[in-house]
Amino acid sequence: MLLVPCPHCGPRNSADLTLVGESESRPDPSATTPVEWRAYLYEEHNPAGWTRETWYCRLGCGRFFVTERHRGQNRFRNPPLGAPDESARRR
Amino acid sequence: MPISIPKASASVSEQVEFASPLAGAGEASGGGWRLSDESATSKLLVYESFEPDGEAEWHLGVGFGAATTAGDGSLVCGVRPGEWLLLGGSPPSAPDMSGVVTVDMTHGLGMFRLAGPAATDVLAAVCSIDTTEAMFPDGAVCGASVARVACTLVRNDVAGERSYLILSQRSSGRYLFDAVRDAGVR
Amino acid sequence: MARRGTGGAEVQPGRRRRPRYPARYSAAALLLRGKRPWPPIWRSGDLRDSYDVVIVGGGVHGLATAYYLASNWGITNVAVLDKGYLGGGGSGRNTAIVRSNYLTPDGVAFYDRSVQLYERLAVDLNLNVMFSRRGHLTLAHSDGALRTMRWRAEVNKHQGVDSEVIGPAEIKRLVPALDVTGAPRYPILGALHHPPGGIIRHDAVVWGYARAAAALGVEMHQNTEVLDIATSGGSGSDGKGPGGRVTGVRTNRGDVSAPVVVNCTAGWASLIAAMAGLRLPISTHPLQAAVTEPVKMFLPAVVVSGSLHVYVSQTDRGELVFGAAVDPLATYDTGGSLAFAEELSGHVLQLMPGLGRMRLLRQWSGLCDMTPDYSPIIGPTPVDGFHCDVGWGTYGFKAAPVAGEQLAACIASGETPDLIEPFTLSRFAEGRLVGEKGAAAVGH
Amino acid sequence: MSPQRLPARPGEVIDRDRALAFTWNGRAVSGLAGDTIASALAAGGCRVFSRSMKYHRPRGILTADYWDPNTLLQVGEEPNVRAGHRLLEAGMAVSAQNAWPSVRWDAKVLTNLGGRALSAGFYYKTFMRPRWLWPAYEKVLARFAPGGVIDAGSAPRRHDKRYAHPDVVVAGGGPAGLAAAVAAARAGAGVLLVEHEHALGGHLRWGTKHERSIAAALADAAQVAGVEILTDATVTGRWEDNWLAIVERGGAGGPERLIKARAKVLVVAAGLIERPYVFAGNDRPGVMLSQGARRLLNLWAVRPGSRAVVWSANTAGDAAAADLEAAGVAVEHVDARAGCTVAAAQGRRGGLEQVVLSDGTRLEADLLVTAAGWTAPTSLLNMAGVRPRYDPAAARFFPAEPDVPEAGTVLSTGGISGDGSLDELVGHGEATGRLAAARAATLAHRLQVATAWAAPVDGREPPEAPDERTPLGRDPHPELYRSSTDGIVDLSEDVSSRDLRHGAAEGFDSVELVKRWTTATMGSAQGKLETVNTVAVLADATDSTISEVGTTTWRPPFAPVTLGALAGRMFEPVRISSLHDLHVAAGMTPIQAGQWIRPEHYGDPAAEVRNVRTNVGIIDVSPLGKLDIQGPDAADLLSLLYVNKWRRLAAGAVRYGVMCAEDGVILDDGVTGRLGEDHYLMSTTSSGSGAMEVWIQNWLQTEHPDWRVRVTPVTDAYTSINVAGPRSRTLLERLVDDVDLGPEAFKYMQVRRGTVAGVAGCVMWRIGFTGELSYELHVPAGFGPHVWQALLAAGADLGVAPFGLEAQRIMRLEKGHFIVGQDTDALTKAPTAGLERLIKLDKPDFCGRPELQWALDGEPGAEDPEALPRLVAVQPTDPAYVPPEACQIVVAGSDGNERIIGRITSSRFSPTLERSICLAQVEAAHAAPEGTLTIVGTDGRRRSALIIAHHAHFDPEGERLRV
Repeated sequence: MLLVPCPHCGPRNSADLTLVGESESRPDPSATTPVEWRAYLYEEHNPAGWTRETWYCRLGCGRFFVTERHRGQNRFRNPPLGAPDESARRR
Repeated sequence: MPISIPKASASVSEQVEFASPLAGAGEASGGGWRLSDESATSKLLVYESFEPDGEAEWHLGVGFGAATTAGDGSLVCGVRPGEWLLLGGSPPSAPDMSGVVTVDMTHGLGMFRLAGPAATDVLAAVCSIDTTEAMFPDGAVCGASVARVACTLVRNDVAGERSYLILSQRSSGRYLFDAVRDAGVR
Repeated sequence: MARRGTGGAEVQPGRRRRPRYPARYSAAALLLRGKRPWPPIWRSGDLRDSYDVVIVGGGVHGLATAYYLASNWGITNVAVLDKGYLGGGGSGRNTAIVRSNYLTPDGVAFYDRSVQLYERLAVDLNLNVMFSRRGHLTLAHSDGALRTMRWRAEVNKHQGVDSEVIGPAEIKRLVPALDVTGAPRYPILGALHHPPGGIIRHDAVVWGYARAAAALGVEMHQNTEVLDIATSGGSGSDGKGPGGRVTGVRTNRGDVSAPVVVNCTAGWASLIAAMAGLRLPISTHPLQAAVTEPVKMFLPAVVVSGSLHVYVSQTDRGELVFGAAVDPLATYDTGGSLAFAEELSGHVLQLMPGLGRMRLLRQWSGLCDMTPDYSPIIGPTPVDGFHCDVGWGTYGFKAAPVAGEQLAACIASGETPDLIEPFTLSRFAEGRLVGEKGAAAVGH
Repeated sequence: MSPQRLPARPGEVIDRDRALAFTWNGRAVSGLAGDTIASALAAGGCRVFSRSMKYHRPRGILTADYWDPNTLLQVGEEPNVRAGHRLLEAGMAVSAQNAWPSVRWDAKVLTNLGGRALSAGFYYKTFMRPRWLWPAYEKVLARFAPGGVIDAGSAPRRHDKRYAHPDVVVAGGGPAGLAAAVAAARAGAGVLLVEHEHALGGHLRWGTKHERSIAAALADAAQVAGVEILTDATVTGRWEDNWLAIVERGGAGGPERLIKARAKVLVVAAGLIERPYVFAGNDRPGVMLSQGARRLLNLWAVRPGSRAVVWSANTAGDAAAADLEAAGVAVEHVDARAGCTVAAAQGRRGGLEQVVLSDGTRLEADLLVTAAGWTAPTSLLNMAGVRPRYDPAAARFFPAEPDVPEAGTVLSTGGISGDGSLDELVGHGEATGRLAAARAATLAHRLQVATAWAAPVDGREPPEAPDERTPLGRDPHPELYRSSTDGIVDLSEDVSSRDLRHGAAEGFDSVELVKRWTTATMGSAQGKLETVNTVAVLADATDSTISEVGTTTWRPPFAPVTLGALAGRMFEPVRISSLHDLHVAAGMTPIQAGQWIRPEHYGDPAAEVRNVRTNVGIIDVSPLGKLDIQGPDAADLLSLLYVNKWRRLAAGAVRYGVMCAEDGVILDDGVTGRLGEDHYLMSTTSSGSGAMEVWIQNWLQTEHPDWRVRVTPVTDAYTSINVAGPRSRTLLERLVDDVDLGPEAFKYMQVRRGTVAGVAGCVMWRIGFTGELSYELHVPAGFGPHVWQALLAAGADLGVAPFGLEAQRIMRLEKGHFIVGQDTDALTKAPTAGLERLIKLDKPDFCGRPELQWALDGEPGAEDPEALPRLVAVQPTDPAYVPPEACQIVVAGSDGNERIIGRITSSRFSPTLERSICLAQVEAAHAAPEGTLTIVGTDGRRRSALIIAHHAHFDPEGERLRV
């Protein structure tokens, strides 16, 4: 069970969160084309390397956040138990 | 300072009997643990002000992940970033803050207390949160799955005794109470 | 006539070529041979610098495509490249269930063709793939599920595929171990019964296609990793991407030129496509499976529960083989999880409460390339000469024969056959997705 | 009675005063407390415990422990019990598994005569023709399935589960593991020590007096240091961030329990597993590994034979020879280090009578003990990403350097790491324990700092602890895998070295391929005994080295786990409304709708419909999703979510809306009411409520974090009661004082707040899913039962009665309201459901806008709109025929074949109209009103049906709603 670095809760079991998907910017809905819009809807980068993802802390703080994960090795850029970052503490 | 949560609250009508989601379950106990229904406690959800200056936090005294007892006796729990649940107190005491959104959750949440020296062991059968002293001290608040129900878990020791408040959506309350009680029976 | 995509090779459709094996298998041959070993089922040689067709991925799809290119179309100057060993990906990690009880008429027709090919595959390939047509039950635990089962049954029947919704009593008769009392949290209200469904020896299918393709002249190259795909004229700054044309591949064993390159990978489809400058609508997720210790036969059919995300069958070795839904966490990591084994066991015991004393012996994962509409991507792409046979999610194994057969036809003829027309890549840009989600999501 | 039981021996673990009676294949036998099933049987003289999987050859004790492939037995209802490990209990019914009619006389041994045609993979090469005969062959093959018997009807047992958060978990309670646990605990760490066997001490337990005393001292120290000790338990798996599965077997055959532990540091001290040697006859009963012989002798005082050949390549083998000799067994000690190997074990009827050495010497013996070397069970390390690397000088695999970032949290000690004297092993263990404790302290600090609710942290992070361990050495060991002869490599799968060599010759020349071809390593021990020999034989066959061939992937679990333990207590949450007990008392027939348990009906749904249409009914609709939306930007949010417009919704009004996903597919629908200036109450479908909460939060948090709006799920805060029927107003007027319910004061599609039956703070909206005058009351849930009972009491003279979900479904179908997910599916875009007029494209943005614009305006090159489906109301020509939902609708094609053009999505018999009614999705080209459709029944019969003009079968103008 992967530990996910929730920026609000701290490290949490991945079962407590939902991976929403790759972080994509949404085309302007009033000016987009079918090709552009459907690329936004369906296409994925899906790399076996680093990718920016949106996560939802479903059972914890209820917050959506963006983080980077290596999909080949299944680890985070800011590993939850890596070097400490005092600024992450929100109390 | 341990608190006891008064059951009366303004949103609970005096003429009409309040039906607890745990009605029929009520109380239970086993070796070193007790469960008691506290669903009738008033529960007020308070959001931080739309002006992002941390004013609500300043007024309420705690941030996300912690609980403290307010002057009126209510337990102020930082349940999410920018969201507090005020348990008890009479009347539900939104601090004097205009422009903050509040929602009365008294009826929407079931709440019971798991107390006793074995309470932590019972919880470990149904919840993956690390409840060792350093990681979940008295006054700690977190969201967690308890027996696969999304809950808010508050460490709220009474007179020095280990004690947890477990809050869930009302409709799951009876299932959850039974599941935790069963976990205590080995 | 020289057809598009074959590099000018002479194509003769219609006449099937039979593989000439160094040694045919049969019971008599087995006894005659006694203790002497058999000749190799395929040979490895040097990688040449040019082929008519290069197939990336030596799994069951790549090998089937190679076999049908050679046997149905006479295209034998074909190399199948695999970065590991043949059948080491999804082909060897799936739960080997074969069925055709899909939801859409297109899906049913497609998978039905596959079941037909599977039924005679042992004879066609002269290797026993041990297709066990034992029947396939998809359980319904709710009104909504029962409605979907009926939908599938009615479409199946219309297409001539044997499927019927049956009630608890009939379910109990077919599989006595199931709890049909209605007491569990997920009561068994009915099931879609699909008698032609069953299980097969997945490795044998891989080896059978490899042996037959090799006997027709196709080359298999293991430990040969494709590092890049050479293209020209594409819209991207590097000459890749839509509008371009494929010219070959670069591998860890050298460059190979080829007018046709086929992406037959599972788990790495996005990465191979990216080498040609294409982005696919694919997200890669692990799918886990597990096997128990053997016990004497007691489970005569394949049992599936979509709501409980579990499918189970008992092999002829007595083991229960379990599979689940894909892991919601997209990753290329195949380490698996404990949660899978916990959920799976819980759900199996909901269905068959008496199995608590059976032991899980081994669990493993494979990679599944999930598309938004739970349907594959087959056929040509915006890069000329670059074909795809990818996006097989959790249903690739059962489709390998038909996908290989139809893709071979597509490559050789330059025209997209009707059976795969609904599944081309262009459907996404055109907004015409396939409606299989309901049947394929966990419908093993 | 126990011919092979020796007089009392020091260190034995049996209680000679407690005899335990049990049965073996139906025959009464006995053993002693402390015996395993296998040791008790061996003491009684049993030599054949099982028959092999394919050839049904007799098999006896090999390792006398958990991994023994030959002693898997049926014990009562439990199959595949490890008799070498499971402690004997009185009354056990033990039987052999893979034998018929008996383990001594097995008829299937005939497969052995058919003999060598049954080489690995033989079944792939035969039975192809004739095709029709294959199913018969298949049935015969299935009879040969190995293993025990499971009784699917046996009663489930309760398996507890728990979570744990130890600082250090030590897997393995031998000398190094014990020393590590003690040192870590003394350094202040919370330590969980997990030992696979029934007692601590590892191989010291069957060692010398000195070794046993060290074991006892270490075990005592562990107790004193406060180590939590689990015996007969195994760390079966390790996943990311040291998420561990630990299974407690609890000694007897009791329910296993699973512990899910998040350890900060894992110390792997699993010891070494002795490796069998491959030679002709190596699977005969009487051929035993040195550890097996010593365990039998020293733990259970069982004489494994009377005349032994001990072939030894190491000190463990030498010790076995010495132990046997001391116990009075005649021993011929053959030193493998001198170059002599075993070529064959021979005897009649599968037994052992003679050992043939490589120099041609023949030795009479009924026991052959081999000590050919060791396998390091590195599987937990492999699961952490550590690769095994072969060392030819030591003749075994060792963990290579860690190559994953988190590997500093997984350490190894003991035999896996290297060799040494007992002092050296203990010293290495202690240093490992200290290192583990130090690293755990660092991680504990980081965890506490990072976790929002943890206690404030004192001081700075402890400095990084250096690894100051002196690496263990590696004793030289001869590489002994296979003799000059062929033997069985995988005893549980009956795979011989010849099978492997032939497999390699046939092209299965990598370890993964040959494993799949032969099934070597796939049996009960999952390669712990077999893998390295498989690799060695393959290396030999392919002219490569063991390093080049490499090893197969170790997969979890390390030891098999029962499904019961993995499942644990199955938590399946259900949800009930505050009225649940009242429904039960009223005799509801329940139905599960997602997690909710709801009343489907109270006896007669048709009568419930008629009562609503004529009098008044009440239904509990509490599961309806409800969201409290507050803030100045609330209207912007509604405009974004719904396809229709919201900015001009007046306070006090409610409106129906449809939400679409970004691909234009219908996601959810419901009504939303404006309670105040910046305050709305939104309703969603019951099934969609959870997803909608997340959907809305996603939009707010990721796309519009600047919007001033708060969305709070309040589904459970209200008991929702729909009061429906022509007499509903009359009924409510009796219970509501503070709201004017008059038709002009409180119109259709309006909302009011007021007091119902004395309960303040109720929200009432006047809407009509059933098609009748109706009021939906949202009552503070704690007062729900009071209001429900008040309604029933106040309306008794009006004929008020509760109605259930089924009646509601009938009435909504009479009114032609679609249900998202039933009448629509994963491809249904809004226009299909006839919602064109609802979609407001003049809004610059809302979810799914581009797709809906293209769907409405047409997209160049898009599909023929006539082929898209439309939702239509359908009435079968035969009013008594109710087509089952999901029946297909067909037309005859030009080629004479029928083509599917749609399906029935909902169907019921309408008690109001006294005829069958349906909704259907049909291709637009065939969806014109008054058109005739052909429905194919589940019985295959074709029946005609008429498309009607309006979705509503009943009161299409909605006159009953607006009274």
